[in-house]
Formats: sequence, structure tokens, C-alpha cells
Amino acid sequence: MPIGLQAEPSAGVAGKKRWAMVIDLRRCIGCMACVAACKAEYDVPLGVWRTIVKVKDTGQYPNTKRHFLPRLCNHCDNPPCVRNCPTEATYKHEEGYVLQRYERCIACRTCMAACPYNARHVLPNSRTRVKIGGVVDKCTFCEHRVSNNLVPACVQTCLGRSRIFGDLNDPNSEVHKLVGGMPTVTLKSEKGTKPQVYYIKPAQQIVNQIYSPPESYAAKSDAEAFYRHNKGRQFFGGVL
Amino acid sequence: MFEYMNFHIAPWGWELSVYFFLIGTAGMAYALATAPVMFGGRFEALRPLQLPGLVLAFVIVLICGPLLIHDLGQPMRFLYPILYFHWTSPLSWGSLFLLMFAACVVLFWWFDRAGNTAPLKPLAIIGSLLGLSMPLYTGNDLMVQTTREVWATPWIPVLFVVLSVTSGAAALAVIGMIRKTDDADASKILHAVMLSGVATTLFLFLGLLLSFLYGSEEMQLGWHILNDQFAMQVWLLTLVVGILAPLALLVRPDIGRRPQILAVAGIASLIGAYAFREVILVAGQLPQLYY
Amino acid sequence: MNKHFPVSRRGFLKLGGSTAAIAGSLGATRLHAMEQDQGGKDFSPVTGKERQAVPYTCMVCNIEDGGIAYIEDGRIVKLEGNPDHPGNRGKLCAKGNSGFLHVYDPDRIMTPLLRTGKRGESKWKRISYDEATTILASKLREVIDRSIKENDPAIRNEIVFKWGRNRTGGAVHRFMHAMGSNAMVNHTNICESSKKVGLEPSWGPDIESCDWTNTKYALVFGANVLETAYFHNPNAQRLVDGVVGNKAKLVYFDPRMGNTAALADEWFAPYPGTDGAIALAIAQVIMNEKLYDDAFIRTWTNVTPEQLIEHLKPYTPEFAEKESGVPAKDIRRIAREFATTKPATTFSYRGPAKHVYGSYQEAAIHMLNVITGNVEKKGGYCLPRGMNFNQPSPKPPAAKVPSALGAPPQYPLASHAVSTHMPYQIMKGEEKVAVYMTYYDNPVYTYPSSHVWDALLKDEKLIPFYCSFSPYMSETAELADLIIPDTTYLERNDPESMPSDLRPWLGIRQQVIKPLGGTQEWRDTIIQTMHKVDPDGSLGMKQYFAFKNGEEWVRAQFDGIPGLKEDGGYDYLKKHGVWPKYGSVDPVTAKIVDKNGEEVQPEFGLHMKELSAADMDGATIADNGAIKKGGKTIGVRINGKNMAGFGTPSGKIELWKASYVKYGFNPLPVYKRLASRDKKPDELVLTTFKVNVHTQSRTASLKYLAELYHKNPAWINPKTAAARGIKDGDLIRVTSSVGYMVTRAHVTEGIHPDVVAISTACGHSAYGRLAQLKQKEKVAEWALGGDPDIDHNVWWDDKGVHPNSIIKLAVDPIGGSQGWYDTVITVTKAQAGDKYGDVKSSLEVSIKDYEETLRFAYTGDIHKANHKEVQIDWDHLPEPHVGAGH
Amino acid sequence: MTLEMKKAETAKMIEENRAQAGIFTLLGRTLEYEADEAFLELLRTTLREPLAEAGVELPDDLLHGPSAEVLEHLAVEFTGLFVAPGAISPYASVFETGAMAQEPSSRVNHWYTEAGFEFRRMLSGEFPDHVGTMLGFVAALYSAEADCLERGDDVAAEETKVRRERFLLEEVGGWVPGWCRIAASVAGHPFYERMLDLTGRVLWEELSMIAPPRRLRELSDLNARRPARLESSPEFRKASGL
Repeated sequence: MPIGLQAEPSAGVAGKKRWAMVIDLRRCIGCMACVAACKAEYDVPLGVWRTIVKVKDTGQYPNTKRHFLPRLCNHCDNPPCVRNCPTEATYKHEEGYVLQRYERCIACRTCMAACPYNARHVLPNSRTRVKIGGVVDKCTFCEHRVSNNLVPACVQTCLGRSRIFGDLNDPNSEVHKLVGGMPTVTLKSEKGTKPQVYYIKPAQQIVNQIYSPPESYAAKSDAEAFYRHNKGRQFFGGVL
Repeated sequence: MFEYMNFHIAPWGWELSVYFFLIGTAGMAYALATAPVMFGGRFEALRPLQLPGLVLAFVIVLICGPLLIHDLGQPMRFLYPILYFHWTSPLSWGSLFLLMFAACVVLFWWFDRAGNTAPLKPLAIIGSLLGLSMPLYTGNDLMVQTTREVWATPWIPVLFVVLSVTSGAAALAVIGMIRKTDDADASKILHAVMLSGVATTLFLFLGLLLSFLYGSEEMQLGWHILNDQFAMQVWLLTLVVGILAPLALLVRPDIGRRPQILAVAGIASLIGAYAFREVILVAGQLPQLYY
Repeated sequence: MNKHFPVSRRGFLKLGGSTAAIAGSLGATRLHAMEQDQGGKDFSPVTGKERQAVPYTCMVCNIEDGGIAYIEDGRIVKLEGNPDHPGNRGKLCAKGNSGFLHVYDPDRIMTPLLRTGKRGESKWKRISYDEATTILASKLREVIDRSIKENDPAIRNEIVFKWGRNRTGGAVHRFMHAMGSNAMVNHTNICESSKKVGLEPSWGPDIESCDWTNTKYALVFGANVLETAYFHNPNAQRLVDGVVGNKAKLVYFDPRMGNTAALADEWFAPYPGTDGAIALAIAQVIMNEKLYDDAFIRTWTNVTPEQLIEHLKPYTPEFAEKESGVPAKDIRRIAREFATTKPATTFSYRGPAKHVYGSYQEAAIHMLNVITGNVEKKGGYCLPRGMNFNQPSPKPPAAKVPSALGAPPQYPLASHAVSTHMPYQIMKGEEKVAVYMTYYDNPVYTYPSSHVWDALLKDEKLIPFYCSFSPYMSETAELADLIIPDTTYLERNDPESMPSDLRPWLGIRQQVIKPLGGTQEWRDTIIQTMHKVDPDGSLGMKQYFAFKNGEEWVRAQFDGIPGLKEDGGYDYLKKHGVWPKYGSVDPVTAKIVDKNGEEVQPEFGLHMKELSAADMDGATIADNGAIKKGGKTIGVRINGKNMAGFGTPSGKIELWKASYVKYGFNPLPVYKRLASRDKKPDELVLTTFKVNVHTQSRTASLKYLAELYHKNPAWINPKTAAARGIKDGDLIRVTSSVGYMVTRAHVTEGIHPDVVAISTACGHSAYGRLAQLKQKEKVAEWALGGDPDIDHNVWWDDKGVHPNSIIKLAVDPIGGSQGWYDTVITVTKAQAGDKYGDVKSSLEVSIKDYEETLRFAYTGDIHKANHKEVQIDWDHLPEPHVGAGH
Repeated sequence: MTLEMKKAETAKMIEENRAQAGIFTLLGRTLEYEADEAFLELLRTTLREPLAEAGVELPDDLLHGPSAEVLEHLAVEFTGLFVAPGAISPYASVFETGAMAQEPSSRVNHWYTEAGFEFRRMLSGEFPDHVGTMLGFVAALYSAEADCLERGDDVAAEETKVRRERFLLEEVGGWVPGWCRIAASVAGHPFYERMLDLTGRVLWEELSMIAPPRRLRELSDLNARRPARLESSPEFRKASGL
């Protein structure tokens, strides 16, 4: 067992659950329903995201292409964020979720620094409905829904049925069949995180493109506005 | 739809680089200040710097505590890392060590004032070890982030320790000059420490440069970002001011041991030590900012 | 060893080993994994408590998806798709997911407001619903009284009702007909009317319903199915199923690269307004190469293949290439693929239709399905399926005098009217308005040359009284004299049906929560108003509104639906949201399956359904086989069988349209080169587009959507930009004949070099603080009464610039569509003094545009010049008369 | 204490409570609804001087204009200030959560029902957590206290007093004075500007009397608050998936 985790990696361990998501990129149409559903589900404030769909255009007219890459916490089987947390506020659940105990979090942001996926954020104090703020938050794989036998909200609303969720250890589950039967990739698996969000199947070059900094003015000016807005706020790391 | 609709902040900002710098300085200042008690002999020359060293360490601890607490999103929970101690987190250890280090500083000063010399030596040893662990753990804080390649190298704690060694000596040198407690032997010690520290830093800088240039894509991107947005911090403040200038000043012992020169070199190396940490902190975070 | 089964254990193991390897390919078993449920229940992430679920029908856009609202402590906290709904199969789009934010928005209008200052000055006095309906009723009564006194029923048409979105199940018509007015102005000609007019005379209904899931080849023209278009959510789901699941090929035509282009196997960017040329060339190849379905054409259409071959002669792929820029060899290849891959279908939407002569383009695309025999086939191009619901009896008779307002007689074929002409008709004194009412309508933002509407509504002589039913302070509602706020769509009652699936459904919109703060739904307002217009019933109007409230009205409507009552009637719908329940959605395949996991198949071949004896009772059969009853065609006799046929006079698909030729239009689909095709080399064509996270005007105030998309720089090709010295992000001036706007350039490889595209989603000057980013400007005034999230966390600082007021009015003389994509512009770097967001447009030029576009109508002088090929008696075209065709 | 003294004391308290009830009724009435004929008449006559003494000089147009015109004008100002979209929302719920009719609204309503009152709206779009209604509630509690004292029911009087003070501290004190300040700063008509200013002052006076200095400082901070602060909620634990 990797040290510092509260639960052992459960992928492939018989008798244990291992929730996982498969994202079929052929089916993602960039409709952003998942983003809106997630924001509504958790009253996620503006400026932070539990899930998002990255968009990138490549090629030259008329051979232009557009690519989507939905992103969320990978609920790693070997999560680097968990080991580093000084208060065990973030922990690994038996069934594979990586979760956050808000009542313990001190928002030191070590977990954010540890996460190679930018899957974590500090919740602002100004929120609409839910009175949790000033702590680190992240995607929970909709633990409260999944434990009630529902799929996560983003999966529920996914128009293209691009997001598929289930127990990877159950040989009859759709995710198990897809991971076993389709060419899939995980993001930054070379970091040793054992991510549990599987993608069918982007070309490596597309993945790289999507990670690149914004190039268009439209995106860059948004980035500038974002960092301008955050400047001088607590937790702002001083970029731009 | 445009290509980006979401953005991230870099989690750690100036508060952390200031803290890393200050606490490292404090740790080594303590070690040097208590060296006469610990080793005696020729370190006795540092005796006049004992009180200034302790005060410096104490002041820094007083600054760092609130700074760290302010940096938290939940400042009222600053004791949680100790209450909910997580042994694999350098931060938990760091919080514990920081508290113990602060205690050593206060106790040492207390017993020394009270004339009770018996506990001084153990306090000097423990406190110096804890002081040393300050830069070590701040370095570990970065090193254990295995997914950030710029940070995930054992060089980082070593570098931070070396930087602290220089900074501690430099700070004492500056104080010594201001308080005119200059003493040839003390200067000799400080000079030796600083010279070896800065020289090592140069090698570490070059090593880091190489690993940036020859490293993974992320390392190279980090280097690119540094040169793009932080060129002044890298080349001017870290290399020229922080390393080359003190090296030039210190390289000839006869000149380098002059208190003024020592102090100027000290100030320069302090600037460098801060800039170097900031550079590392930034370079480690930004390559993945748009990931 | 067992003597009966002499196989060793070794043998078993060997068998096991080999079967393990092929277990996957042995086929399905009845055992399925216990997968997680897709939805239908919801729990609070904070408390873990289960939330109360109430089904409803969405109305953020026009697709009317089924949803479930989740309620916590009496407040709506979340929306989700209704898993029993065959249309959207349990899923909502980004807009649908965000719709609940409308309800508690403090910028919502919660009480009737009476204007006190000048129009548009934003001075209001709040009044009660009672006072408000009294005022409205007295204004209505004045007109009715005048009509009675002068014994002129035409005066009643001065009561005008305009809507942008009318999902009332006929309530608006009931209201207006009860008062004797026919002056109902819709919005369809800014939407898709030429598509409807291309289709209706051809085969009856105004839209196709493609069986995307089962198709093998989809040819899509200017319909960004995966982002917007009609049936965005249901169609997008099915298109993905077809393309990914069924390995269908998707070929897409659009001058701009949207998300549909991203999924398409092939994307072509034709010159705007040339889709028809491409479709005709494809048809030409299919006909010439004998790839057509001979039997289907001869049996089911009113033309012969020979006729078509002759007609299509000029439309060679080379000709289409010259017009559209799409290579002839690709057109040929696509034609062959389309004709030989079965089943196949086309889909088209605003791209081809929103041009002058858009109806021809739509008819040309429709024809492709007919000549290849893909109509009403599984995986093909099907008739839409919906359910009818009537207004409860007694029903008011239709008003006597037709109104020409927004439906000018010069457009007899435009069965969905020409609402863009309304302000000009009034300004020119052709039509009179006494009471003007609007419902879900924001023309000051959404119409071409929108400044004209602003001018119209500000003129108290032209519009003496204006009552808006908007719950939001839109650009248009701001100009009202009286606002009687409706509720949001989650607090009202309506019956719904939309052909979003091949299985027809009936849905309910119900009050998920009681209307917030004692507001009342529009139906209640109408009931109250009518009781005041006709308090003693002496005008004979009150009887049609003898409902206690809106809910009772809708219940009465549902009671009249055959078959529903047996299943539980209105209460069934209140509980389940949609009827009937065909089965449940299989979580893996998304097919609607029965208890045994078998797909519940939709019915195909509706046109071949045989008529019953009861249907045939009293029917006569015409020479062409049309079966007529009560003056209407109810079917067609083919090979001795009485079949349902298509909704045309002959019961067959009428590729040759008698109605067109009557007014001098070509009865067969043709391509007409547009003025925008002949632009000067330095000019460009301006097109607009919707995005997947916004509707036309109502969603800019929803924070989740605004965060995703909040600014609309002009898309421009890098080559085009470079030729003008424009770099990505530069401030540019976009100038049309109407005026100019100053915006920014979005230099992108995703657009045709001759085209500039600007989204209509952004650039509000009203609609609450978020749409205008007001909370960033006037903190003191807007800080209080704001969502802390909106007040503090809005990070973007650009709300976009709206393009509509520089877009020229130009309508299709056939279908009446606004030619949204026909405006010729020049683009330059901004001039000194230009500020981002500057917009200037001229009323005079717009009035000239109106006169100009009338010249294209069948009564105008350009019409004949453009239709020299039509052989009719040009001197004796029918006289225009009001109400013809509408 | 002699019986006489006690009686005099009680009489004084009754008088004071009635006076306070009057002030809060006036403030609540001003903010809750548009002025009507009767209210205007009162302003011009009985209330004119006392208001002036309290620092509210009634503007000339209000005092001397034709009453129909004045009322129309005030109604427009009222709507623009408190009702129309973009106005200063007078609801606790909007102030706290940015949305109408959320939890604060139910919470305030609970206070009313507990004290034996029922909220009934006169126009649509009204919620129990309206500033004016809340001030009206304070007024009602004052007069209820006076009634109890008159009856000689000291226990009930004390209960009512405690309820009033708690209500003021828990529901009103944390935001209404600050709200009054901002609303006054954007009020178009001097009448509303001055009345809002008066409301703020009266409330603060009231709060200073019942709140200990520390609590008062807290309230002062709360009224200056931006951004809205979140308090940790007991639901924290559940939300973390445990």
C-alpha cells in the first residue's frame, strides 16, 4: 500500500469497489451540460470548477478540427494530494473516491500543489446557497449520489453519453468492459497517480494541444480578466 | 466556444517564498548563535553574536507564525496539522518542528539569561537540528510534490539548506557590522560559511540549469516561463546579485573578511536566497497552470 | 468419472479455457450488471436528504424537454432530465440545467409595473395584479366598444398580440379570438419560416424528424445539431448514437466551424446561401447516374424522374462548385455515397433557410430524401410525430377579419407570416395598433435592424398602449406602459408536445412550486382580464374563460385527449410529467426498452398506413388518387390501397408545387444567386450564430451560462484579417449599409474567408445585472440584492456587442424568412475615437431596406426578373389579399 | 420601592413602549408601502414637527405640492428604489443569499408565527423578510409589551421584551443599518433618503441600548460587510462524504 493513504488502491482488487469513469471522446460534443449540472449540484461558485470541458481548435482552414477534453478529478488510486495533506482533510475512500473533509481543511493548498490535474480549488467565501467556503474543494464523483445508487450528475446529464460511470472491479459493468475492450488512455499516468478517469481515445498530440496555454485573444483576454479579478485576493498565486 | 473557459490560480504565492526564506535564515542564525555553546573552541568568537542571533531567530518566528496563519484559508485551524498529525505530510512535521524550534529559541534565551547553563547545550543541539530542519522541510514540501517535476528532486532540500546556511551567516554578518561587534575570528567563520555556501549555490544553480534544459518537457516549459516572465529574478537577482556578486566579494579572503564587504556580500546573498526560492516556487507551479 | 457424461475434468478445464477467451463474443446473457441508476432521484450533497421530485417541461429554449425539478425546503435547487421522457431521455443541456436560476433572481419582475415617465425612462409605479388587469381590460374594452359602435369588426385587429415564444397550447389564440382579433404576430420569420414553407407544400409538416440513431449517412446543411438547431438536445443525443454507435457518416455544410463540424467526418464551408446549389447538384448526379429510387418517385411524388432530370440539367457539380466553393468532385462523391448508402437522411436548418429564397434551398434539400426513397424509413427522413390537444369547449370562433399586421398580403406563401414587417407597416400607416401586448418577446434585441423596433415602441402615436407580460426587464419590456409579469416556466401550467422523438409524447408543464411571492401565471392574468373586459358576459367572451385558474384551464385541455384519461389523465401527467410511458431508457444503449430489454420500436412508414373503413366513410377519390373528405385530403389511393399519404392536396409528395407557381415562383426547387454572392472583393458576408449554452436573449442572466460564454468577438479568417491588417483581438469596425458596430476580431481557422460570424448570444443593454455586467460598474446600486457569488466572483469583464441592429432587413419572398446571412459588410480596423461596444444604425436606411425587400415579393418588380424561367401569365397574378395563406 | 413608584415606573415604561411602537410603525410603514393620502396627511400635520426634531426635514414638494401629484411621485420613487429590477432589494434573503425567498425568509417568518402573527401579502412579490415588515414586527412587539404591562402581566411583558431584543439582534442588527446607509445613498427623493437615514439612526440607537459593546462592534462590522461572510455550518461534516 502506498504510504500515507487511508485506503488501499482498489483497482482490480476482488471484492472491493473501484468507482471509475470512462469518457468516450468520440461522443463528447462540448455541450457543457456537465459543467452546468455540476455547478448546480454543488452550488459551485463562479471562477472555480469541479469539472470543465476543454476546447481546442487545430489545423488550418478548411481542414480545421475541434477537440474536446472533459476534465475532472481523476480519483487516483495513488493520489498524491492525499499523502501531502497535513491534516488528513483529504482522504481516500475504500471505494476509490478521493474526498475532502471540509471541517478539517485549513486551505494550505498543498493538495492543490500536489495535484497534476488542477482538479482542486479553494472555495471562495461568497457563495449562493451552500455555507462552505474558504476551504479546498474538488470533484467528489458525486459520492452522495453514487452511494444512493445514482450516477454522478455530470454523467446523468451527458448528452452524448460520453461519460460512463461504474464499478471498474465489476466484470459486468460497462466501465469494466470499456476499459478492457477499448483503447483507453489516462492523463499523466507517468506521474504514478493511477488515475481512474479513462479516455477513449485521444491522439497524444491532441492531448498535448489541449494542455497548451491559451493562444487566441478570446481566451487570453479571458485569462487576463480572470487573473486581474483574482489579483490581490487571498490564495492568488501571483501570476500575470 | 473559445479554447479556454476555465482558469486556475497557482496555489502558492509570495507568502510561501517569504516564509521559506525567513525561516531558513532563522534556523541557521540560531545554529550559528548557539555554536559557541555547542562547540566552544574557536566558535567562541561568535559569542557576541549569540544574542543578536537569538533575537533575529525570535523575531523571524514571530513574523512567520502570523504569516503562515494568514496564508491559510482557515486561519483559526492553524493547529490542525498538529492535532490531526499526518505523518507522511512534510507540512505536519514542519508545523511541529516550527513550534519546537520556537520553543528552543525562547528557552535558550531564557536559561541563558537566568544563568542556568546546564540545559543550554542540549537546547543548542536540538534547536540547531530543528533550525536545520526548517529549510530541509520547506524543501521537502516541494520535493514530495512528485507530480511537479521542477520540485520533485532531492536537490531542492539540499539547495534550501545551503541557501539557509548562507543566509543565516549573512544575516549575522550584517548585524555584526551594524552593531560593530566585528571580530576578526568571527568574520573568519562567517566568511568561510558564506563563501562555501555561495560557492555551493553556484554549483546547484548550474545543476538546476542543466536539469531545466535537459529535463522533461515540464522542466523545459518551466525554464521557458521563468525566462519569459521572471527573467529579472532568475538572471539578475539570483545569479548576478545573489551568487556571482558575493562570490566575487568573498573570493579573496583578505578582502572578503572585512566586515563591510562581508555585510554587502551578505545582503546580496540574502536577496539571492529569496529570489532563488521564489523562482523555484513559481517555476514549479506555472508549467501546469493551464493543464 | 461420471459414466453418463464421460468427459474428464481436464476436458472441462480445456473448454473453460477456450470459452473464457471468447466469452465476450458468445453474445448477451439475460444477466446484467447492477449499474447505477441514471436519475429520477436526487439527494442533497450537503445534508444527504432525498429531495422532493416534481416533473415539468423545460422552456429555456423551444424544444420542451422533459425534466424533473428537485425541491429542498420548498425551493427548487436543481433540475434534471426526466428519465421517462422519450425525447430527451433523462438529459438536459447546459441551458436546461441552469434554468432554475431564473426563479429566485432578484432582477425578476415580481409585481405589475405601470410606467410613469417617458417610454424607456425606467420610471415605474408598482400596482397590484388586480389594478393591472383592470387597466389592460379597460384598454381592450375601449377598442371592442369602438368596434361595436362603429359596427366595424376590423377595428378589433387593433388589439395586437406579439409573441416570441408561445407555448400556451392555444391559449393566446383563444384569448385573441374571443375578443375578435386576428392580429397575432409571431416570431417565426426571424426563426426558420422559410424552412417550413419549403417543406409544408412538399409533404405537409414543417419539419423532418430524422432517425439519426439508425441512419448510416447524414447529410446536414447549416444545422448545428450538436450545439443548437431545432431539437438540440434530443437530436444531438441521437446523432452521436448514429455516428459513433451506428458508424454513420456525417457530412456537414456550414461556413463556420461549430461543434457539429467537429464531430463530422467531412466538413465543408460553402459560401453563405449556396446550400441549394449543392443540394441541386447532388440531386443532379443522383438522377443522371440513375441512383434514384424510381419506384418511390413514380409512386409517391407528383413528378417523374424524367421531369427531374430535365429540370436539374443546369445544376452540375461544376456549377455548384462555382457558386459555393465546394469542389465538384466532392459533390459527386457525396451524391453517390448518399444515394447508395441506406438508410440515409438529410437535415437542414437555418443555414439554407435564412436567406432570401431560402424556401427553394430547403425544398432542394428535402428533394434529396425523396429521390433516394429515404422517406419514412427506419434510419431515414421521417415525418414528425406529435400529439394534438385542443382548447377546451366552448371554443371561441376564429375572429372574422384577417389582419395584415406582420402578415402582409404580398407574401401569400409565407404561411408563418412576416413578423419583421410589423414596425414598418405601422410606421407607414398601413396598419393601426391601439393595444399592443407582448409575450416572451424581445424584438429590440432579437430582430434584424432592431433599432427600428426601439423607434416603433418609443412612439406613443404609433403604439398608444403597450402591455408586456415579461417577468424580466428586457430591452423591449423596458419600453412598455404596463408590465404584468408572467411567472417563470417552473411556476406555470401548459400542455406540451414536440416531435423530438419518433414516438409521440405529451408532456405537462406544471407549477413545480407555487408562483413565487404571489405572482401569477399568464393564464390567470388572462382569465382575470377577460372577466373584466366582459364582466356580465354580455359580449359573449367571458364564457370562454370560465376557469378558476390556469391549472383548471389546462386540466380541461388534458381531459379532452383520447386515451389519456384511462391512464390516469391529468393527475398521471402531474406525477410522471410525460405520457405515454413507452419503456425505460437503457443506460448503456439509450434505447427505450421494455421490461425484457427489447427496444420499443417507433412506427415507420406512416404514409403507407391504411385508412380504416370509418376514415373512408363519406370520402371521395379524385382523379389523381387523392382521398378527400370534407374538402380536405385525408389520404391517397395507390395500387388500390387507401393509404394515409402525405399532408398535401394530392396526398403525395409534391416536388412540383402548384402553390408556388401560382405566384410566379418556380414550382420545382431552383437556385437563385443572391446579391451577397456578388459582393465586391473587399466586402464580406455577415452571419450570426447561436451557441450551445445560450438562447436568443433569455439566458444571458444565468450565471453558469454567462461564465461559459459571455462575449462575442467577430470570427474572421486569418487570411481575411491579414489582408486588412487585423490581428487577433484587434478592435474592428464592422460596417453594413444600416450602420456600424465596434467589436473585436476573433481570428480563427474555423471560418470561410468571405464570411464574418458574430454570435447573437451577448451584448445586452438590459436583462438584469449579470447580462449587462452592471455589478462591476455601479457597485453601490447593484451590490445590494445580489447573489454574493455574482457580486464578488464574476471574473469576466466583457459582455459582448450585439450585432442585430446593423443587420439589414431582407426577406424571402416565398417563405418570408429574414435573410439573416445576406448582409454585406466591410471590416476595418477601428477608427480613432471608436470605443468597444459602439453601435450606430440608421432608421432611414432600414425603411429603405423594407421598401427594397418588398420589390422581391411576388407583387414587386424584381420578382419577375428573377423568375424568367417560370411560364405563367405574368400579367394576371392573383391580387394580394389579406389573410391569404396565413 | 413603593407601590406608587413602581406604578409610576410602569406607566413610564408603557409610555415609552408605546412611543417606540409608534416610531417603528412609522419606519416600517414608510419602507413597506408607498405613501397614501392618509399617510401624507399625517406627515404634513402631526408628524411634521417631531420628524423635523428627529432630523428629518420634510422636503418642500412633499409638504406643499398637490397631494395626488406628490403621492404619484413618491410611488415612483418607492418603486424605483425598492421594487423594480435593479433596485435596492429590501429583503433579508436577497441581502444574505442573493436570491429571493430563501432560508432567511422562512426564518423571519418563523419569528412572526412564534409571536402569534401571520404574514399576509398585499401585493405580489412580497416576502416576510421585508425590512419594513420586520420593523413593523418590532413595533408590534413594543405595543404587545405595553399591553402586557397595562394588564400587569410582567412575565409576558418580559418575554415579549426578550423576543424583541433577540429579534433585533439576530435578524435586524446585522444588516439593516448598513442597508439603510446604502439605500439612502442612492435614494432619488429626499424623503426616502432622510427616512432611511432616520431608520438607520433609530435602529443603531436601539441596538446600542440592548447590545453589549462587543456585540455592538460585531454588528458594526457585519453592517459594513463585503463580501458576505460564511459561517461554518453544522452540515460541514455530512458534505465531506463521511
